[in-house]
Amino acid sequence: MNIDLQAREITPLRQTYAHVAKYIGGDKAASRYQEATFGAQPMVNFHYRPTWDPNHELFDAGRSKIVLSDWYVLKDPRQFYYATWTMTRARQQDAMEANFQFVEQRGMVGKMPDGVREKALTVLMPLRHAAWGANMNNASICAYGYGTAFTAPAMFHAMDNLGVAQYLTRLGLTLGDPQCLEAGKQAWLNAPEWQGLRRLVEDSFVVQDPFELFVAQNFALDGLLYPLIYGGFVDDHVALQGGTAVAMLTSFMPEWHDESARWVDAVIKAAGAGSDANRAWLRDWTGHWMDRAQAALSPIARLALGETGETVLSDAREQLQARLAKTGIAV
Amino acid sequence: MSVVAIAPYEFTPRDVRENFPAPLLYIGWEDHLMFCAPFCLPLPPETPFGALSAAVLPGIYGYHPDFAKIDWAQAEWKKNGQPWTPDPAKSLAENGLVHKDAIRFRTPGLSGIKGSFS
Amino acid sequence: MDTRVASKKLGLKERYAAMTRGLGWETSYQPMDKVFPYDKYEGIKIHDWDKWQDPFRLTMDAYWKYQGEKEKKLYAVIEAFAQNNGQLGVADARYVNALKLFIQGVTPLEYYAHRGFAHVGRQFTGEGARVAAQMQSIDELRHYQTETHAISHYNKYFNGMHHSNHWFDRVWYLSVPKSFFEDACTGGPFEFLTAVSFSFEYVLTNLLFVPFMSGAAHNGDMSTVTFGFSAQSDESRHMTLGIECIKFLLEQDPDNVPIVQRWIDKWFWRGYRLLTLVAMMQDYMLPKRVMSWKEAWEMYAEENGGALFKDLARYGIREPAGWKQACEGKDHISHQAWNTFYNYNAAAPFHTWIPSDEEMAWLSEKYPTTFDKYYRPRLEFFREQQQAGNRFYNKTLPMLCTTCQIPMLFTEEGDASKICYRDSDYKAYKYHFCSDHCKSIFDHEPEKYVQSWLPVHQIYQGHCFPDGTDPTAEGFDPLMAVLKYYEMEVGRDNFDFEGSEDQKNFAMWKGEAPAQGEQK
Amino acid sequence: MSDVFIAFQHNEESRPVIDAIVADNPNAVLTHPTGLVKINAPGSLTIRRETIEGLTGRPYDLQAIHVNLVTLSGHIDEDDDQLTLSWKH
Repeated sequence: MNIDLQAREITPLRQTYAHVAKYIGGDKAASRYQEATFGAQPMVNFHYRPTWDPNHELFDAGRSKIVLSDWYVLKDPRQFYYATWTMTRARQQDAMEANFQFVEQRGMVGKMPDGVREKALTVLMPLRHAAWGANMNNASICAYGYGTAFTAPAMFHAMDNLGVAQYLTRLGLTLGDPQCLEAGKQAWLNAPEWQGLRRLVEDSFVVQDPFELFVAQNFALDGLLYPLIYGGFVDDHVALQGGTAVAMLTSFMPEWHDESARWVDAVIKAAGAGSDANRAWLRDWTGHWMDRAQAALSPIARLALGETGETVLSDAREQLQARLAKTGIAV
Repeated sequence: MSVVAIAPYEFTPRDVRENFPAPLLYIGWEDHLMFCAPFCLPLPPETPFGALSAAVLPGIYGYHPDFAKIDWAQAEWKKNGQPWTPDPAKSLAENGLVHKDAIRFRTPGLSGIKGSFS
Repeated sequence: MDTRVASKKLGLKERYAAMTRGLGWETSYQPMDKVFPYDKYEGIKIHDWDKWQDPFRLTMDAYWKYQGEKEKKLYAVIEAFAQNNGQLGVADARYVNALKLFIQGVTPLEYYAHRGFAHVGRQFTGEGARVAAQMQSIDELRHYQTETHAISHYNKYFNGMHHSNHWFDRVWYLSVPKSFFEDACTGGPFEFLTAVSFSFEYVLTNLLFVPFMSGAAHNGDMSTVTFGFSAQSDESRHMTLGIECIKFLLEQDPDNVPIVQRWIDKWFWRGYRLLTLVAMMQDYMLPKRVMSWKEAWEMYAEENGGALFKDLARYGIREPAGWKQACEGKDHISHQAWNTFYNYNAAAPFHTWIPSDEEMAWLSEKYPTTFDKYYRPRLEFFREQQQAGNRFYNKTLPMLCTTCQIPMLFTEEGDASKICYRDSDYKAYKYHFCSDHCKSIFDHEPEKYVQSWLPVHQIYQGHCFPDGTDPTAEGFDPLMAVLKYYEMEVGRDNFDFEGSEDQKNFAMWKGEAPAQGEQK
Repeated sequence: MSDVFIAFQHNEESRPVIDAIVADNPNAVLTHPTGLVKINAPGSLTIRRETIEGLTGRPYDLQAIHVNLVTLSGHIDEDDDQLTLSWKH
């Protein structure tokens, strides 16, 4: 049969690109993730120094204190490349869309006790800005980090952060009116409870080391904020008081956090495995930024959950310590 | 004019003389664009200018049927765009050539494959 | 279906504003100048970021939805193409060389754009501009990845693609696209946007993608057509960002006008020079021709660019300084570039060839005033020599333009018999250029271009040999050492198409080869 | 006055959009470069949601044109109901 003939004659000369083969142990069939990621970033023979940063090359591993002989060890366990990322998010968006429709068609907002609705807006609306800060920081990590394995998922993460900020915005417009967005912004700018968090976020904006920024934003701050807000506050508190709608309209967030935490932990683990010095930096950074994040979130925990807030936050800290322990970074 | 940068922006040029085993000389043959561009060659400064036509150029331009027909006494030279009369007996340096000078020559009467400047 | 049921109270513009610029705030615990340190030093004056007009107001939910749809379609085609050995459907194995050029020289630029837009997507003080830039960053990553995936199948069966990224950082002609994009990425954020979004995406990108993709369609390459058009659908958003950003800069302050004009002059010319590679691809590398470079230039640059610059005249912007020279060059550059690669094909990982009689007739028809006069005779001479077993391989390194890094192959405006030489003196050294415009780009920013990693000079400095090479050793062959540094497979990736492994394999797969295939 | 233009992939999904453009813009000129449908119009060109919906009998989100859009020229003005390309000279 014709097919036999073709199968015999049309033999591939090679399986994948050499710049991919180099990272997967030779010329063998490579996954889409591997081809999309490995060896993508230009590495040598840069022409001009950036006019915005003449002390570094355009792509320069020296922007971080983390030292790795191979930056492609920082793999994403989710194996996201653009197509899998965007199709995964499109599916989640379908579910969110269905939730928004369900909430609106059943008039679920109207059935919510006013106090619960207001409390939800009070706590969640200022967090639009925290998510926006996370977006800026992950854009930074992508821009100034080294190696596509590390930088590409950071850009996905930045867009996810923007998605979160926009879902919160939609939630605000569903639960309230455009003024509630402004009220949330005013609280973010002026209300005493939010100032610790805002200060932390603004301080993170000027962190120069992309890896430290990764630890501060994605591990320490979001590692506490998401369990506290979407676990402790929305699921265990608001939802139980008649605010199921709020849980539905934020269902993306805890799901996304659990998913992306696997990436965050894997990156920290792989970087730590590189050297004692890396582990020392990671120990310093995680310790410092977890302490700061916990302190900054403490008044927000109280605002959201009253007396039990502090306990929920401590639990979140304990869980985060446990995540850290698994990465091999002993504190 | 000067580059606009956020901080001092001054680097040693990547192509300073010391980085090369010999100064670079660019050489072009006018009206023979079958050779797509002028050449770049590191040539010791003590090389006699006459050695170009005798020893260097045959290796790089000899493929062209016009090359064998060149009357070097008739060749018209330019250095960095200006008409120029080199002394074949003197060295490149004595002829005033320094790192990254560009010279070209025209060979009157020879205008490439079928007169197409190729 | 409708992703906007939730908020009927707000129109698209207001809703989008709440979803983007409404998210930002004036920082006070850290000074704004420290949070956004990079968008002032270029001298661009922005008084009111709120005047930024968002191009195509896509929020993330809609973005995911539409992009997810596009990806699903695209990967279905890529998969089917691989399963059905779609590579056998291309018109002729010569066509594949266009793809080699694409994966070597264009795909890495998508990557640079991805990182560059991440940078400006972090750095602009205005939130609207930031979101637009970030979305483009992620789109560009998409393009890098989909192109890599689509061409991966070709890489399995043809030479000249397997080391594309390694080559991009090293091989002589690839320093042209590499230096182009690094120039943009190392400029300030506003220059980057003017360079990439406006000058390249808006003014020139149609010349890259549309002919390439129509060419792919004509030559039976459905995989490339699909990724090309799919990428191009993002491109329309990017082009819109380009024009919105220019209008914004020009409307913000009259002092911005001369700065922007200089950037337009610079980046139009840089982009035009880069497109020389596309011109050559279009006129010489497509076995089935679509339109000539000249026709594409007239349709997409002259007509469209003409309208654009007429429109921008109200701000005091004129057409780019090199516009006339670029229009004059349409009759020449593809032929001059092909000759260059024919010359240096020993050191280039794709194949060249002499066009057939039929193809030369097409070139004569498309270039009636120049092809027969200047370019046909050398091609016919080369063909005679090749048939006599004396194929020309130029083994002496060429002089490069310091700015665009292309060998000095371009001729004087109005005189195709004379190479155009220009030079400048800067701090004790001379620098050479292919044109007035490359010279003027250097003269404005000499501190930048003295850093150029010029491949020819780097080879002579001994930086392009494998580690441990001793250039003083007996019998040292510099060309072979350079090809080793490139990690090219000599005899497979390079040299003439005639006699190449690609040619033999393709004929064998198509069942057109003599019986050697059976011995495998 | 210069032309604006917009081009779509030549496929089934683009068809109602193109038909709507032709219906709403009497000066529009269609060409078919390989794989594409390109529409030129002097000065300006408008795409209306309502016209598309009239042709398909289904609700249409104008942002869905992104899926098949290939290129365009001119300034864009867009809201929920229409998208206009124009030159200002």
